[in-house]
Amino acid sequence: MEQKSIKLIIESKLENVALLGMAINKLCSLTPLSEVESYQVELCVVEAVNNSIKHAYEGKACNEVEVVFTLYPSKVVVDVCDRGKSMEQSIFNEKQLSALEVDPNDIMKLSESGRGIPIIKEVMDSVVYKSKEGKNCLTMIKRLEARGGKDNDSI
Amino acid sequence: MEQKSIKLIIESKLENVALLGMAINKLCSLTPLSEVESYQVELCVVEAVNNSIKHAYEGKACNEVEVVFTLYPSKVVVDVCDRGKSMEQSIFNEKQLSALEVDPNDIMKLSESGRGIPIIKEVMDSVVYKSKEGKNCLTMIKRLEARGGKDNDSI
Amino acid sequence: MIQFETYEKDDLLIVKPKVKRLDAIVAVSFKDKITEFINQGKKLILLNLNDVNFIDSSGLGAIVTILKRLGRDGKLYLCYVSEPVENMFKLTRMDKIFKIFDTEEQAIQSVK
Amino acid sequence: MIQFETYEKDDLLIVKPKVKRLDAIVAVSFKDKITEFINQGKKLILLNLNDVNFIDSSGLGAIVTILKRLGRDGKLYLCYVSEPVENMFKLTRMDKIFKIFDTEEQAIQSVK
Ligand SMILES: Nc1ncnc2c1ncn2[C@@H]1O[C@H](COP(=O)(O)OP(=O)(O)O)[C@@H](O)[C@H]1O
Ligand SMILES: Nc1ncnc2c1ncn2[C@@H]1O[C@H](COP(=O)(O)OP(=O)(O)O)[C@@H](O)[C@H]1O
Repeated sequence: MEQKSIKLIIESKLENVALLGMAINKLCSLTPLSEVESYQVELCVVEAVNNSIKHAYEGKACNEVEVVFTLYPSKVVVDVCDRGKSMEQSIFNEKQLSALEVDPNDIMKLSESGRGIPIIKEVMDSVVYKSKEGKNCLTMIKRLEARGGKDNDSI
Repeated sequence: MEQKSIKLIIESKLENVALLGMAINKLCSLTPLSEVESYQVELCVVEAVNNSIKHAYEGKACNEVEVVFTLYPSKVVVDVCDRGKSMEQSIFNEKQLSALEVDPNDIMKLSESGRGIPIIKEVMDSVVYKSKEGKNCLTMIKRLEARGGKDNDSI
Repeated sequence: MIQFETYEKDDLLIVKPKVKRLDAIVAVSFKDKITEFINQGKKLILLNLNDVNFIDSSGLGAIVTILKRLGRDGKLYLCYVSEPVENMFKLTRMDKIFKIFDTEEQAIQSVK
Repeated sequence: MIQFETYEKDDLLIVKPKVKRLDAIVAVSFKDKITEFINQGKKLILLNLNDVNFIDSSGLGAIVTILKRLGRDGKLYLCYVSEPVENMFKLTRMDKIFKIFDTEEQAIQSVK
């Protein structure tokens, strides 16, 4: 099977994010992913796009967020790209799954934000952030076969 | 309500058309359109995109077909654009709903093609084709309110 | 390209395309494959569209081609037509042309 | 912005957000509105998530804010949590934090 690909572009407004999320969710129905897994992929894309709008573009409209969804026989690759302020690689690296841990006995310590990147790292099999020539891309890979373990495969 | 908009781009290969169609179908679930009506909108987009690939780009890959889906409170507007050979306005105008009529008593006369544009004209409330500076756009409007009659409203 | 399930019941050839979308990408191989059956002498064909949930004008055109290749002494029947596909047949007036049955059994009974 | 259905049952305030997506676009008005209820003295809140089929980290963050504003003598319950939303709570370990009931009735019974 050849790869199939579609690019989705929105203006950097939160109003448009649901359109992207729903389109991505539906595209996942072309894969063997389950309904909950498709929701998880949608969630990761929404988190990444929200981050581009809130952090890279600091909430300003009139900029573009670009999402490329590519379907291979054994994986789905989603790139979320912006041309705003890039994220420091150290922030990206520091955000580990441990950020999702909670202490049920001390709810006052629960964090009210900061779960976006950890969620993406938890759901996806590989996540890479790169900035080049003013374009920042978060590349997320979800494997469709041999999905037992996580790995750090490059694309 | 503000308008919401998303742009979807594929390379001019028939393999990618289903991705576009499914995304458009799902986006229609944000509107009051019924399931069958959403399917009809998907169908029109698929017909228009197939035409861009087959006719405007003469089946050649490596070109882009761009679809913009915009949701207003009272209508959905979908633009399908290419930068290939433009369609003569007379061909577009000649393709009337009558092309869909059939004679059940003479199946040998049934046409094997030529239903794309007539279907679009039948389903949509307004259809306009324009070429400008090398970019060809088919603009289709489906009304969401007062959908009793067809009209020729401009956008 | 396109996969089929086929089986025969007396003179009737039942063909079930294993695709969700009967569209431009499969239309040609779809009509070529069924033309082979016609060339082998099949005259009665039942298309089981159970798996198909989308059809565009290319897919419809392929069915029309098959209908015409079957000619005047052949017959084409359809069954398990989903709501969107049925709606597409109505849009294109094909509901006046194709004989559509709810189920495979009903088609088989009526052809007997 | 965000619409709610609310009603009280003894000391329990039942709040049903009328949105399909509890996401970044509604998160602020969502927590502001419920904070108003808390400021009015409500201590027991049941969130009926029946209409919600998607929640992102902003929506989740808003619920955490509400939980913290309720403080140690308040309580937050959830009910009618759809499968994807429940999965999101698991991903973020919130299933260990929120008390989730299947139905509104069960929540009401248990709070009595
Ligand atoms: N696309 C981005 N561009 C710039 N900075 C980002 C981007 N995504 C994330 N960041 C930075 O990383 C931090 C953590 O992001 P995240 O885990 O999604 O949580 P949150 O967005 O809730 O803060 C953000 O607060 C921001 O400083
Ligand atoms: N996007 C387009 N660019 C150029 N020519 C087009 C385009 N769309 C349609 N046409 C012309 O109009 C004709 C009718 O199109 P249509 O009604 O979709 O039927 P079909 O594609 O089956 O021929 C085509 O055969 C082609 O000559």
